[in-house]
Amino acid sequence: MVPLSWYLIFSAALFSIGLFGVLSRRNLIAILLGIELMLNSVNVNLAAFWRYGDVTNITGQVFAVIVFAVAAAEVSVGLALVISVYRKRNTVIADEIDMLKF
Amino acid sequence: MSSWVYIGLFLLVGLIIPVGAIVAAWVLAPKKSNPIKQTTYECGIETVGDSWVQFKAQYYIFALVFLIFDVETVFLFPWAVKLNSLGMFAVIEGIVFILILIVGLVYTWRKGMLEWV
Amino acid sequence: MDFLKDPLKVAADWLLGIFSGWGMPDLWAQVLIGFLGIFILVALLMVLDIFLVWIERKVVSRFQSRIGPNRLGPFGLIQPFADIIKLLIKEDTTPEGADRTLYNLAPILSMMSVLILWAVVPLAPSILGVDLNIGVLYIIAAGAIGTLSIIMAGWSSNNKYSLIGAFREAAVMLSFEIPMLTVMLIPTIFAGSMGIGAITQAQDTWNFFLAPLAAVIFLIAAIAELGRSPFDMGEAESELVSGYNIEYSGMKFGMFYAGELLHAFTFGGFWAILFFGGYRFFGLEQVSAFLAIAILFFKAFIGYWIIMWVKYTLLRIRIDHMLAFNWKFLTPVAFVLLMTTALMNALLADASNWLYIGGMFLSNILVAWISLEVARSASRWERERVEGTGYAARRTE
Amino acid sequence: MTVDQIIFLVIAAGTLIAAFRVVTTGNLIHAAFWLIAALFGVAAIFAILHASFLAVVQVVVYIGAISMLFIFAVMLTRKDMRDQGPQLNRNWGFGAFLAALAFAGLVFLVHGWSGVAKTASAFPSDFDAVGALGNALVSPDAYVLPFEVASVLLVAALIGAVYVAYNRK
Amino acid sequence: MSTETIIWLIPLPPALAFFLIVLFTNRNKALSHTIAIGAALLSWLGSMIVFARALGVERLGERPFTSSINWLATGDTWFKIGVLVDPLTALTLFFVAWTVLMIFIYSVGYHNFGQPEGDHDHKGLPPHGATVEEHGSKHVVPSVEPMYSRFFAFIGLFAFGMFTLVVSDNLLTLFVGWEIMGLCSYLLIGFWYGKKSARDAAVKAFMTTRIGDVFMLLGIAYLYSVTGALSFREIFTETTLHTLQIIPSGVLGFSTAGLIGLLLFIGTVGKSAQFPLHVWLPDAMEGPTPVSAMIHAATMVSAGVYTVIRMFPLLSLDTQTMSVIAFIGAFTALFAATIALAQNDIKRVLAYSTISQLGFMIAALGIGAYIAAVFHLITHAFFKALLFLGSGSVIHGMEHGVFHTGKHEVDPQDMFNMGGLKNKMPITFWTFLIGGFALSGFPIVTAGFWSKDEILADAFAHNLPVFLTLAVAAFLTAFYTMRQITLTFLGEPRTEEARHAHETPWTMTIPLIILSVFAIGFGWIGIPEHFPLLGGLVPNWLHEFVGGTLAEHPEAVEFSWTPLLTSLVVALGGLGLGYLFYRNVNSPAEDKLQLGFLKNKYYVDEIYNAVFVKPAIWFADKVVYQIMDKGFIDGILHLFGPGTQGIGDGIRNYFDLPFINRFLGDGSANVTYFSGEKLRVIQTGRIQQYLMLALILFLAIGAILYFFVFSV
Repeated sequence: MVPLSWYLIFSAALFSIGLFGVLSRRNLIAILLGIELMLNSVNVNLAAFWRYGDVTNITGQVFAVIVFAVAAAEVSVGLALVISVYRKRNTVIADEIDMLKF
Repeated sequence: MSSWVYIGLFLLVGLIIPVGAIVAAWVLAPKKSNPIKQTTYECGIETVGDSWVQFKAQYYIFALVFLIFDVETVFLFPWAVKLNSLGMFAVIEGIVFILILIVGLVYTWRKGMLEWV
Repeated sequence: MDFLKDPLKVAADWLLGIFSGWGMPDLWAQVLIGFLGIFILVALLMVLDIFLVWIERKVVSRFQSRIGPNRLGPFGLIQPFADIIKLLIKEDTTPEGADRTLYNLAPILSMMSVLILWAVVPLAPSILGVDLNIGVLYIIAAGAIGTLSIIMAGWSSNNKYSLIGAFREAAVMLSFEIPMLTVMLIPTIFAGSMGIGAITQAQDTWNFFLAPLAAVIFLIAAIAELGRSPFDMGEAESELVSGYNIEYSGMKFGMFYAGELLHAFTFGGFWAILFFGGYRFFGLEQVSAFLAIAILFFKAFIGYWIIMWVKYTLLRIRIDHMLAFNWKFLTPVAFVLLMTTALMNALLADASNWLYIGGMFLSNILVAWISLEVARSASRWERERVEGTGYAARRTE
Repeated sequence: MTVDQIIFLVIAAGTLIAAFRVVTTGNLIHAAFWLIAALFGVAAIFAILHASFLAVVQVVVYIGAISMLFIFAVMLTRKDMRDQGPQLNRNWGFGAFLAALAFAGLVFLVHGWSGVAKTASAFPSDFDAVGALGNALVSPDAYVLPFEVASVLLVAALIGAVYVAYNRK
Repeated sequence: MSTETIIWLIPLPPALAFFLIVLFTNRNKALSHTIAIGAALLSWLGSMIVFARALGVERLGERPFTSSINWLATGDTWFKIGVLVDPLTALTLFFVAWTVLMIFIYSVGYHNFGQPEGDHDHKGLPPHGATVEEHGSKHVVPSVEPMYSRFFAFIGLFAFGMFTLVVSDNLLTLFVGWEIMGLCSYLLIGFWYGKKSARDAAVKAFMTTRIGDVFMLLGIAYLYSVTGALSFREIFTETTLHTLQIIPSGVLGFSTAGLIGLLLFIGTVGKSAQFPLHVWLPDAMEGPTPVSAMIHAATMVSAGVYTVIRMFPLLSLDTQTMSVIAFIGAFTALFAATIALAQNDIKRVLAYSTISQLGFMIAALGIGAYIAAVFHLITHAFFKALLFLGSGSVIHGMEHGVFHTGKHEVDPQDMFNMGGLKNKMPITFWTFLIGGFALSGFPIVTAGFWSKDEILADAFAHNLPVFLTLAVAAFLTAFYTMRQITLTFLGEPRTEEARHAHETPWTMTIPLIILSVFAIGFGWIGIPEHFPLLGGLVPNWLHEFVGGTLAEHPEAVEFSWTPLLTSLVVALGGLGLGYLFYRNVNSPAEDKLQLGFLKNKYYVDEIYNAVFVKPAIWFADKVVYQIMDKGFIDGILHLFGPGTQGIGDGIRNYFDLPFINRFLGDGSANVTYFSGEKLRVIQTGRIQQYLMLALILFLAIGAILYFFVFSV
């Protein structure tokens, strides 16, 4: 039997790799890829807690399914914004999109 | 033993057989390559420019609509499984769920965003 | 007699006995047996695939008033084997600038996506395959890998035609997955389970009689999913030459080709399983597992024949028409049908069996008729608007 | 070490390597394909956890739809994929430090948590996870509201994203 | 359908209407208003059914209609949301449904539906009128509002917020409805966003009410942290209330109940425009004339009072809080009434009168007169709605005159431009007169008399200073109301425009007539039993019905002649004096009450500007922007950036340039400018760096909490 802590450490590692991607990639799409990894690590946690808790209590899976919906919404809007930005400014490099400072 | 082990085995076999076939061909087939053979096939005409051309936004929009409805059906499958035992209330809930999404479809349709050209 | 009834169990027990005799741990023996069984099944499928090539060629010839392969062996039966030898010894070129890893991975994934579908196919009452309780979604998941392989092939070939072909194909496959998923919910509702085995077993009445419209929509979506004519956007010989597999040759092309044929046959099988009772035929399936398999394959061949019939009869549709047909007609109809079915299912829950079947059948016919009428008047409106005649033109002036 | 532990470690290692390639590889399309590999690994983890539904949904939604969306989006923003400039920004070293710190913190929390010693319980004989999920999603005293709100969220995302991405001439 | 189902469904149609209009029918004006009015009608129907069924239940207060569902999983328990209809809710639903429906219908006429599109109308500006040719001559007619559909979408959303607030059984959904209305208020005040005054007013209203909302949210959070519940039925149990009463809060000697009550009350002060957060309401008159004004008079501001009434069991636990409430209410009543005396804008007079009347209700609650407050809330909603719609009708008629003469500089809202409208607009006049008399408390026949009399009677019995203040305020109310009526309707027309004013279409007059019926008739449900002659003819139904909401049935106040005579004298005296004073006044110069400090609303706006706004701008500019943003945050980001150009430039800007430049004798201004300019370009706007900073802080706070706070 795989111990619960392995799952948690695995998901922590996945989360940290995603976090690194979000913090360090220049390309906006790559940043979104990192976010996907982070969301997945959350789902791993939810599924693991479901399996190692009371399996008849399905809450963990419900949450995971809702995370799927949130991820879908997030990625669709995020990529749409990237495409829109690309169309207006002809770049998807995060550093070059710095209108926030004005 | 979990039935997923069999799925795993299936994946394995499903990989082995095509790989085996391709490796067999690789072993048997002659290898006399030259630059002309390796050019990109474009009906005999020299390729101009980069192959990885930019695509139109419409592809993205269809993929987007697909994604949303895909996730929706994911929600609907557990609903459908339990439909017989849950009665009228669950049916109404599902219908409301679908109707809300159809509103989105109708909106994109009415705004002319489902047109290919 | 047991062997006829349940050959798998007999064979497995026999092998288990042998392996245990060799002193192998029980777990390992079971895994090994599973592996062997799967390997044999997949190998048989590949043989079937070879004959599918022959069938396809024969059938298309008859449709086109030709004879087809007739030289090698009786009725040209040896022809496909000759094809294989040719594919094996043909030189395999890789275009320059190709993304080699993905280029080689794509045909493998394409074949794999078809083969793993058979994991969940219930061949006989005693051979339910892997009876996952989420079988219906598993079909879609395998289809996702197929789409992926096409994108991979198109992208890695470094060729404009293949890239455009792959993206069009992907757009079509994605789009038609929605009505397909939606109508797959309908057998799920009837069976109360997503397991393919459970769906087969629940069909005391074939689902076709409960949901004829769903069966039709499933077939249309399946043809689009297969990328066969009239939805063969990915290949589109006349404009994209051969689409996503343009740069492939030799066995790699063979994988795409064989994968497509087996895919078509497999979907014929799923059509039979979801809507025509799978291996069930008036209790005959209980006699022998072999008979059940024969029944399933017979039904699958009928489905496959219809897919071929459509392919060689209809012309390719333009991509904008195809997508418009999906999003503006098929998807809404599928959703309306799903809602109607769910509602009727709840309303007729306590009704007698015949009333239930009749109500379901009639509601399907009604939905089909109304949606066709709506589509007809909408297209008339559109035509009159374009041509400048009739009420629509006067209204928009 | 038992067999399933070895299987888990192999899958986890593969997933993490794929995830690492996602955030480091230069070619965005490759990053997207590596993401698919990582997501497939996560699906396998779900399968090990006996969460069949999540495993299949992971493949259907993430590999079938979300990664397609990514690939399409990359194709729509072509210029930068050929742009082989640095793929990491100037602060990447600090980003890596922070990510490592976050990982250390999470591991520390896991280490200090008493519940980590829990073991998985056996499934009840007639347990149907998908059915239970269906019950939970539509029962009035459970998650019916999130269920309906999810559809509203999806519609909002659909309308918003299509509106933003649509190219008005 | 069961009553509970209907209650759940009441708020829904307007919300659906909002989405339908915004998403689909934006182009089609007729369809938009049909959907909106249809939705309002459905809600109205639902409310009436619920109200009728509520009447049929004996002792509804003890057995209200309730229904709740699980909403949020909080660990193993669920946070529930639900609906509740007790007598208070039933009555509130009644008047809200009526007034909302009336606004919807009225808006059709007010926004000139059916008129042609304007010649130069722009979105975001009031319509300027359209030129049409008729009988061979060109003339200008009112043109239809360019953003007609949007208006109906907004008021649909508004109605959703109001209904949600009224039917909710817990503070959280109440707060959700409250905030939705805040948003709609902002959108509607700034509806004509092309006008700077409208934009400013919208921002002002939003920011001012936000101050109250923050405190209210704090109160809700505090309440939840103490009791673990937000549902009214759970909070108002004896044990919970007792717990709240005995635990001291540690702030100024308030009990927990008192402090929570006070925080919630501050929310009401913002929403119901009580002193000192009243400043937004008069400015809110920048919205489309009668409608948004009417929202800010009859329904939305009532929501604030409704909340206080709803929380009365909690508030009444602490006498200190009650005194604060009574003081603020009474003071506002008098304060606003005096300002109203000197206003010339027909809508501003009503705006201040609204503030004043809301003060009456708050004061009544503060002295414990629960039923009187509810009574006045309802009657006020009806007659104030009537007055506002009437004033809108007057303005509309005046605009007609302006179009006729073509002199656009004439202000159609200035009462000194009117006069003699009685004959031009008879329906408007009579209904306005009824509303005005109800507001003044004209004896016996009007609803306002009964409710105001009850407040005065209660005040007399419990708190004499409040009684005196309110009496003076009531006198002033009658006085300025009569001033308004006299200036607007009586006498001779003072301008050409007034001479050509016109009665408004039926969509506007029908609501006026319906509301005037309520403005008269609604008082009869609450005639005190010991009232001379009339008492006992009609049983005091309201007292029985509303009183049932509270656990302890409040005792009716013993009858006394003093408050009755007072209210008779102040009402009749005010009206009479108002008529006598303004009978012959024709211009602002002749008006002796145009005192500087009244005209300028006691300079409250100016004081706020000097005390809050200017320092805030200074702080934002000098401290936050210059030091925090540029110096501190950028500095941190700067330091962490790996040693590249960033650090090099930073060192150059922070050390080299200042030192060397100063050393060389360059001006320090030059240095500041140059370094600021450099910093601005190099180091902001990178979203990932902000994220890093957020993460650093998160990790730091997490570590501190883990090691120092929770480990103890």
